[in-house]
Amino acid sequence: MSAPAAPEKKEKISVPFDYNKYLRPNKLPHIWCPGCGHGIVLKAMLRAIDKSGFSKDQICVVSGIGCSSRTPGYVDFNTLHTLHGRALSFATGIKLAKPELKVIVVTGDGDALAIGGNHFIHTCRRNIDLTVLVFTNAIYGMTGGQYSPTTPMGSQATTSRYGSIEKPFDACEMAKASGASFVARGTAYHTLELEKTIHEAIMHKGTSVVDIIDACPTYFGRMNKYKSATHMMEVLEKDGTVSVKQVDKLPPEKVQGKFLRGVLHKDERPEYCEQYASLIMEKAKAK
Amino acid sequence: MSAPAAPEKKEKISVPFDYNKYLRPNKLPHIWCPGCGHGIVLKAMLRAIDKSGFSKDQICVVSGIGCSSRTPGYVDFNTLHTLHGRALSFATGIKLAKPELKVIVVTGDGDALAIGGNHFIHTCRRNIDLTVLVFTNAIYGMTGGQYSPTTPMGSQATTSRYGSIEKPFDACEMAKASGASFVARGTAYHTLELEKTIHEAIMHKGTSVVDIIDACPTYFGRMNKYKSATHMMEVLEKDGTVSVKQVDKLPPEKVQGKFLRGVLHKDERPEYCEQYASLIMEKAKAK
Amino acid sequence: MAEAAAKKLPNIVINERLCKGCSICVDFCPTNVLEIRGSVVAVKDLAACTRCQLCDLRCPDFAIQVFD
Amino acid sequence: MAEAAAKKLPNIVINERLCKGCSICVDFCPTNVLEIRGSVVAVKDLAACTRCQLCDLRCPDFAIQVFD
Amino acid sequence: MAEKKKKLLQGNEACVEGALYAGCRFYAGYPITPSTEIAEGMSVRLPKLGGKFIQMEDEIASMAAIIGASLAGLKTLTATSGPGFSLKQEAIGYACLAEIPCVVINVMRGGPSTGYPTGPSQADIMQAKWGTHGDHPAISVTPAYVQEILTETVRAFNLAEKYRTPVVVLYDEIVGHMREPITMPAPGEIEVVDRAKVTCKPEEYFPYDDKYEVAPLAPFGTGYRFHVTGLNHKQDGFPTNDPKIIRENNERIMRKIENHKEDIWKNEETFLDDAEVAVFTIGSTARSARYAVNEARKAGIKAGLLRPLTIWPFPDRAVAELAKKVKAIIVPELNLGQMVLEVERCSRGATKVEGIHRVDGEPITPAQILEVIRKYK
Amino acid sequence: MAEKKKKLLQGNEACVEGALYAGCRFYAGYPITPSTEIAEGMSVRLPKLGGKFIQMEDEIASMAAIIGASLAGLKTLTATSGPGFSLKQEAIGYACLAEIPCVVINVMRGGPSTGYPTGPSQADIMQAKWGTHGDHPAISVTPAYVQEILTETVRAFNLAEKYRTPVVVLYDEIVGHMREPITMPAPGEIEVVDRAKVTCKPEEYFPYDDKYEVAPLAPFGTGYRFHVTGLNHKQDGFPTNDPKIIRENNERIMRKIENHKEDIWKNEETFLDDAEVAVFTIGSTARSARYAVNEARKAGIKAGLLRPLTIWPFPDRAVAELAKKVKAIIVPELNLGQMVLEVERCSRGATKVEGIHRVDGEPITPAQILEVIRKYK
Amino acid sequence: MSSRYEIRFSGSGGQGMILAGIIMAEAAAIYGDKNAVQSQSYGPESRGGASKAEVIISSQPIDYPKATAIDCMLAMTQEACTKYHKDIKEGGILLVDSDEVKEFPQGKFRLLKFPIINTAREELGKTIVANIISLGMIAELTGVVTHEAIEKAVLSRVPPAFLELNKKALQIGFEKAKTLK
Amino acid sequence: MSSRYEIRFSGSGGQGMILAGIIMAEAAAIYGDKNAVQSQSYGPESRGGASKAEVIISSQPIDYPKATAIDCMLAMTQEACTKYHKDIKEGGILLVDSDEVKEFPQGKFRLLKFPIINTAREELGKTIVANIISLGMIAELTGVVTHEAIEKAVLSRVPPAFLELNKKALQIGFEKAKTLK
Ligand SMILES: Cc1ncc(C[n+]2csc(CCOP(=O)(O)OP(=O)(O)O)c2C)c(N)n1
Ligand SMILES: Cc1ncc(C[n+]2csc(CCOP(=O)(O)OP(=O)(O)O)c2C)c(N)n1
Ligand code: SF4
Ligand code: SF4
Ligand code: SF4
Ligand code: SF4
Repeated sequence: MSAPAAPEKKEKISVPFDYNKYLRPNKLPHIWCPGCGHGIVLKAMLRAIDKSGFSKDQICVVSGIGCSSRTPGYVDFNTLHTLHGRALSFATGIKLAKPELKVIVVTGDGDALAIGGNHFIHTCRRNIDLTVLVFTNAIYGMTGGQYSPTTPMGSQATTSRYGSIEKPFDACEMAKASGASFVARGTAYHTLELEKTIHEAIMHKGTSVVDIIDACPTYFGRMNKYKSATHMMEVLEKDGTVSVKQVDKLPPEKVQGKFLRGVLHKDERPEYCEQYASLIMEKAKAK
Repeated sequence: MSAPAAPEKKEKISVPFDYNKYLRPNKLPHIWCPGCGHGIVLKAMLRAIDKSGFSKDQICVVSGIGCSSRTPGYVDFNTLHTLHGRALSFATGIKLAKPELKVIVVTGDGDALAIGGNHFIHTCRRNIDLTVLVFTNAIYGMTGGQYSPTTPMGSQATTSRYGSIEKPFDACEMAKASGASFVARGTAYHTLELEKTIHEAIMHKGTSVVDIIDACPTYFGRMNKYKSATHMMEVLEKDGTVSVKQVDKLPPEKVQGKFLRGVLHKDERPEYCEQYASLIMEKAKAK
Repeated sequence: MAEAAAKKLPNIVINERLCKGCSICVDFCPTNVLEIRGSVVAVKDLAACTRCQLCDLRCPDFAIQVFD
Repeated sequence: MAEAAAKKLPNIVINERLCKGCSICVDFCPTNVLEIRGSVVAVKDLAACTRCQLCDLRCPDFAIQVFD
Repeated sequence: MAEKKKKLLQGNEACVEGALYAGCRFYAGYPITPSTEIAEGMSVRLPKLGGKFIQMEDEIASMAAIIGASLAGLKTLTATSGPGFSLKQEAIGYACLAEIPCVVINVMRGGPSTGYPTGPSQADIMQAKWGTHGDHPAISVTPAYVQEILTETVRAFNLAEKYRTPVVVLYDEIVGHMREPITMPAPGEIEVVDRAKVTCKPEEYFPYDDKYEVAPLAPFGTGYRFHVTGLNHKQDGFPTNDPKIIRENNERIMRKIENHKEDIWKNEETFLDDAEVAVFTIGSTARSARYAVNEARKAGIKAGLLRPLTIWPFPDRAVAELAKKVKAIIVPELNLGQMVLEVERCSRGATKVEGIHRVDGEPITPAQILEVIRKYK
Repeated sequence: MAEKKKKLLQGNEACVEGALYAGCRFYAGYPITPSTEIAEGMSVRLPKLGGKFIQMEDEIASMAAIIGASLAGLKTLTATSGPGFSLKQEAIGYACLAEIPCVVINVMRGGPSTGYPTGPSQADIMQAKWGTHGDHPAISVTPAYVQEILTETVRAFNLAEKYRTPVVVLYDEIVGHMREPITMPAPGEIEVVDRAKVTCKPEEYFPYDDKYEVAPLAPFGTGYRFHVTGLNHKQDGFPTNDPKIIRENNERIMRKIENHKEDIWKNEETFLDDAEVAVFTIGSTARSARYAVNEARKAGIKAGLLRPLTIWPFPDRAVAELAKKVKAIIVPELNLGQMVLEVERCSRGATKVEGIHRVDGEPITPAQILEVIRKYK
Repeated sequence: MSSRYEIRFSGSGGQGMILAGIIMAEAAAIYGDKNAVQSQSYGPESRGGASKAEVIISSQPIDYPKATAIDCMLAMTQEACTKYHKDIKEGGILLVDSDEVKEFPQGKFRLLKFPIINTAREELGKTIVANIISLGMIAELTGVVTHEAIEKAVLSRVPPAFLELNKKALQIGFEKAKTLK
Repeated sequence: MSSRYEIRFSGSGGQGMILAGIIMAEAAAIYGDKNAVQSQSYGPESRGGASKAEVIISSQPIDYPKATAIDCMLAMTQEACTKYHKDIKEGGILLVDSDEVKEFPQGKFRLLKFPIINTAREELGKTIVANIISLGMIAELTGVVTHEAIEKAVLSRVPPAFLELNKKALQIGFEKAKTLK
């Protein structure tokens, strides 16, 4: 019934880091394309988990369907690769059934925000203790490069050959409006900062969402004339974002059109499983 | 292809109003319970439509499933009663196929925000020209009183006998965060104001959302110890809301915990069907 | 003008087939014109009617209208 | 201390089985230590390595690590 | 107050009792007529027993949540009706392939589409077998009496746990909403099957260990870290493109049911020994049929009733045998012809098969059935 | 440049050509392997023709959008594969009951669940008939050649418009992804059916006018203001609880297909005249079968092939007749036994029915089929 | 079929017809030694408009749960009376509230008229217990359940504060029914 | 079966094997007078790793679209060669890139080795056209399509700016193949 005990905090230099501790043997190379950002994010996630001090048995990693959603197959936890868009619903079942598990959801922008958008907002609303890592590459990678709900307007994709006309979602805005109690953004480029942000998300009690900008060089990159994965990281992740810590110090023209990085929202409202235990189960038993 | 021509604006006193002009013959009495707010909202909608000057043939009213979603059956337009939660998707198909229709979606808080939540946010994101009227009675009326995503915390419903522990959505916040270009709130109690708000929503080009607080005396009322429909209207609609126009003049304690009424957000970003015509069809033909 | 209007009594049209007796019009009428009789609404004090139209506006059932 | 470190060269461990030759480490290495040879990464100038770890941190494929 | 042993319960209330008796401790659902009483009952009862109830945002999420909760070790339930059952299909397929036990109640109402929400129907029978894409195992049980809803719900959980597969309980609105006195079973009175315990060491654990026809399923968080996917997978749970393994696994999940039909089947046979005409049906229609068969016997007609309590896997053998013995098999059903197709198939032309179909929201009456029975006297 | 008459096209590309030829002017979809090329093709081609393409947030929304757009008067299409087909089921049922024409392509991949996304399969055949709850009409066409994907897609639109009902085009990944030279039909070369025009006055218009078996459907916004619902309804489109009307309407939507099976059926018969053993199959498997049957004939075996291009309504009469003539009907299919059940049913014990089943992501080879044919020579 | 006794309670939405049906079934099957099955009309009907509940009582197992030949029917409104009286069998009973039902259906059944609601109002000050009065009347008229059984069944279904009120209502029912016999 | 001619192009993800297959099929069926069917391996295979495309050419209608007995196979990598050579029929041709393939499979087929990629690099400065060189070689070696047909097919599939380059690549293929005959 009780939530995972807050593990002891150990400070250590995170690299070089022994990833093998958390990787399943003989599963690499992963299926991701050369230069795909998903691998960079995965590494930050593993370092953050290590820092959190949870044991491998305490952690459950759940995903939907997509390139990003292949993550659980590589990592040595309780892992579940579910259906496209439904990762959060499966995860909600696991968490509510066994609140002592630390459940981390790995999902793509398509998985979380297209087909899975409803589960995303309802998860945030309930504030159930799930850590949701959205790998936002602005495209459907797995199916070969169709536009996603985060594809910037005007961009090319296999289904927007004349340029996308749809305004992209801001996953952080959505998470906040729907009630998530921890909302942050990171990028694959800012990998140490990302590690810290994910760690903070894991340690938070309640729904924590981290929107992670990373690159799909194979589809988004090629179709939108980026020269390389590096080029994408520089343009979209380095130059396309600004840290919340710096935003006040910068002139407006340096901020305009950029995504904010860092912890964007945090409040301490009651977590769902705890509420269930204290408000529902207690009352029910009393009756 | 072109959007509905902005009809001539006629100013007139709205009551007594000849509802029969827009009601289908011999369909009344409607199925709603005594005191149900849905009928009050329907009347405001008809007056607003009348004011808009659109002809009955130009208007299409689409709904999902629920008590509120029975609205289309009573009104003499092109009307479509669809599936639970999917009204906006059907409406999107109609609108994009025939942009000259003025499409109004009538939906309940369950229909729009529970099962239909994803279509709700994606509709707003696209900013397609639909007017979305959400009849928010904080309960699933049609199925007999289960809690909905707008049920206030602590409230009773047939599936929250120990009090709801879920934070309710604010439909307006969700609409804004996801990109709707017109967001407003009204109540059945403030019926003339509501008529004006709906009228403004209809005249807006782009996705316009009006969250309308009304009362389900049969389920929400009975289970939460309201004495009557009138009592609910007074507590929830009159005392439970504050007009945006007054909010700045009121001391904080008079605003706290209350819903804002009136137009809460408006911007003039490009509408989806127009973008499709100008950016996609033009480009495609040129190629 | 007020006097002229006062002379001509308003015409409160009630559709008993549609009225569900919810009492909303009765409760919100500022001058206590209406009452529930049996299971439907009825006019109790026509002279008191100010033609404010609140009964019509808040009736959910298209059951009451006030004409000059 | 800088000198002492300079003496002992770092140990850049490359897993050629895992390297997909995306060139991210090459591009981000501030001191131009690495290069792509054939289809995988290789060390071009070990002495220039500052142990900044950027290659490891940004490599998506668990293919490169820098040890003292 | 002394505990009353007999209670007047609604079908849907009996379902709640059955689920709790079977040890169900997790319910996720989305309300829909005529199944809502199950959700309402579970929301009140579960927390008293330390269990969890959650109302999800839709039926898809509900189905996903009960699969997740089952992986966490609980016995799990969802209940719905036609439109919701259609929405759950994708995730039901997931539970089939990933072999996650869970129970789905479908209280059948008039379809197709929104149809006739408060009208009874038996028109989701074929869907219970074929509703999700791809080949998959299907078990469905079909109670007809309120008491039986309780016992069959228990049996559904038992089958789910034993065969690591979703089990569907199908009954129509009439049975779901009517009230009958039922006797509450004492603890231990009805068999309750729990899923097989894992005994091996974590290093040796395979979630789809091919040593077994049905491998034990370790709950998440108990030291057995493994992988579950809806992709075709190997015995260790990881995805594969190896044709041999794909075939073997796809065939095994069918075989684990096929090979144990004897255990899963349950037929009630009334007057079949010497029957010359037989009725084959389920649910409320079987109640009418039993009434009609009794009347027929009174009138000297050798009528009998084959009432399957397991409709999937289809009782092919029982029907084939019956077909050889009787002049006709009459198949009344609240649909336009579903079970009758299976009865035709299994009869292989050995007898006349005649359906009685009704889709107007009204029950098939004993008189309707009797009339057809008389044709074959 | 002179117009090339022959083009090498992928199956999915031919589907796009067929849809456009048939006059499809609206596509809504959600990408899924192995159907994505259809969406991609439509997104490029439609706007050039004044049509609309929209990528929706999921398959449910896509299905709903094409129904809406059809009501606005356009011919509409969506394309998907297994998991998406499962999700569309509820809305497909809506289109059946509300009688809204539209076409759904299902490029079948390995199931159940996520299964084997890039592997071919024919395991959604039964789902195409039984996937949604409630009794409902089903039409599915099953092309096997790239050229045929074009022509059958046109036929699917024709049937949809003629019978005011959703039509499913089912083909497997092999046919969807392979390339063959096809001849582009000239305008007018293939029949294109448009929905019946409404001729009466608006006051006299009933969207389900019982004067007709299939009433004309007026597009929204053309002066015929009417009501459409997924509830059981009267001829004027408004909901009803009247058992007589409910029954009549539910039966009519089945009857409008049942009574016109002759028009909807399409079978290709190869060497059936004197055949002693017959193969019954569809899609890529039918290609293997044709190859095998040719080989068998060369070897002096009297083999034949019955290849339905309409699998639903099931070609019951053709199978029943065939069963009386041959020693065996062999049913190869990329699944664990679906069409074979229908063939068994329709044969009524008159012949031996043997399935060949394969679910490993590989095609059934001519050699496999030939081997079984030889058993019956 | 003779061991089968069929009762139909009909009226409008809020009149407690379904509760009456449940109590009657419990009286027969829980507090009596019979079998009973209770069912009801759902649907838009249950929201305002005519509503009905049926109870089948038998000493045998009960298969078919719907009324086929009604032994006793209660009608609390005109609409319900008109809509539902058709299945009353020859020699059966139709008990109507005489203030509500003015058009009497024809048929070979015994028509009994009594101002049930008014009695509840006049004698107990609460129209809400009209359904309990009618239960008492039907128990008395038909004898299908004993007075003890129906009393136990009623009392087990009402909140403690209303025990006396309901007991009285039942008694009134017994008494008044005698006058109709 | 003799009227059936089966060709398999195999290599790794980015080497243009599928395009080669398409061009070969178009040469046969659009610019020649034969029938042709082209198919390919999808799936994770198509993302890196070995990839293949198959073309069946025949003067008859083609039913079975997959290779059963390969007349000619091209292998541009060792992995592809090892994985896919098994279906080559007796007397068939296996053409390998001699810089890439070092372990030669055994079988009753003609093994032809040529440094295709290197030729593309050395003679045209672009390894990207190695697939076009191989098309020229196969056309020349097998005679299953004419030089004109394969040239038309190639030119219809490449952007105008690269017409000359591809024409040259094809010529080189024709020439080099003659040396192997
Ligand atoms: C129900 C369903 N619809 C569609 C698909 C096809 N599909 C698989 S992954 C995917 C999108 C992946 O995009 P995203 O989640 O952004 O992840 P990425 O691959 O870009 O990492 C889609 C549409 C599916 N598997 N299931
Ligand atoms: C797929 C599906 N799930 C569930 C239902 C049952 N259902 C009908 S209406 C409704 C909720 C209605 O609530 P709301 O939209 O708030 O409207 P209200 O009745 O309160 O006006 C539900 C759950 C359904 N019809 N279809
Ligand atoms: S397709 Fe894109 S997202 Fe997927 S693995 Fe390749 S680069 Fe990454
Ligand atoms: S149940 Fe509630 S929402 Fe529905 S009609 Fe009655 S009062 Fe209105
Ligand atoms: S508000 Fe309308 S329905 Fe209610 S009592 Fe007044 S007239 Fe009747
Ligand atoms: S550690 Fe830094 S300096 Fe050294 S090789 Fe890596 S990136 Fe270059």
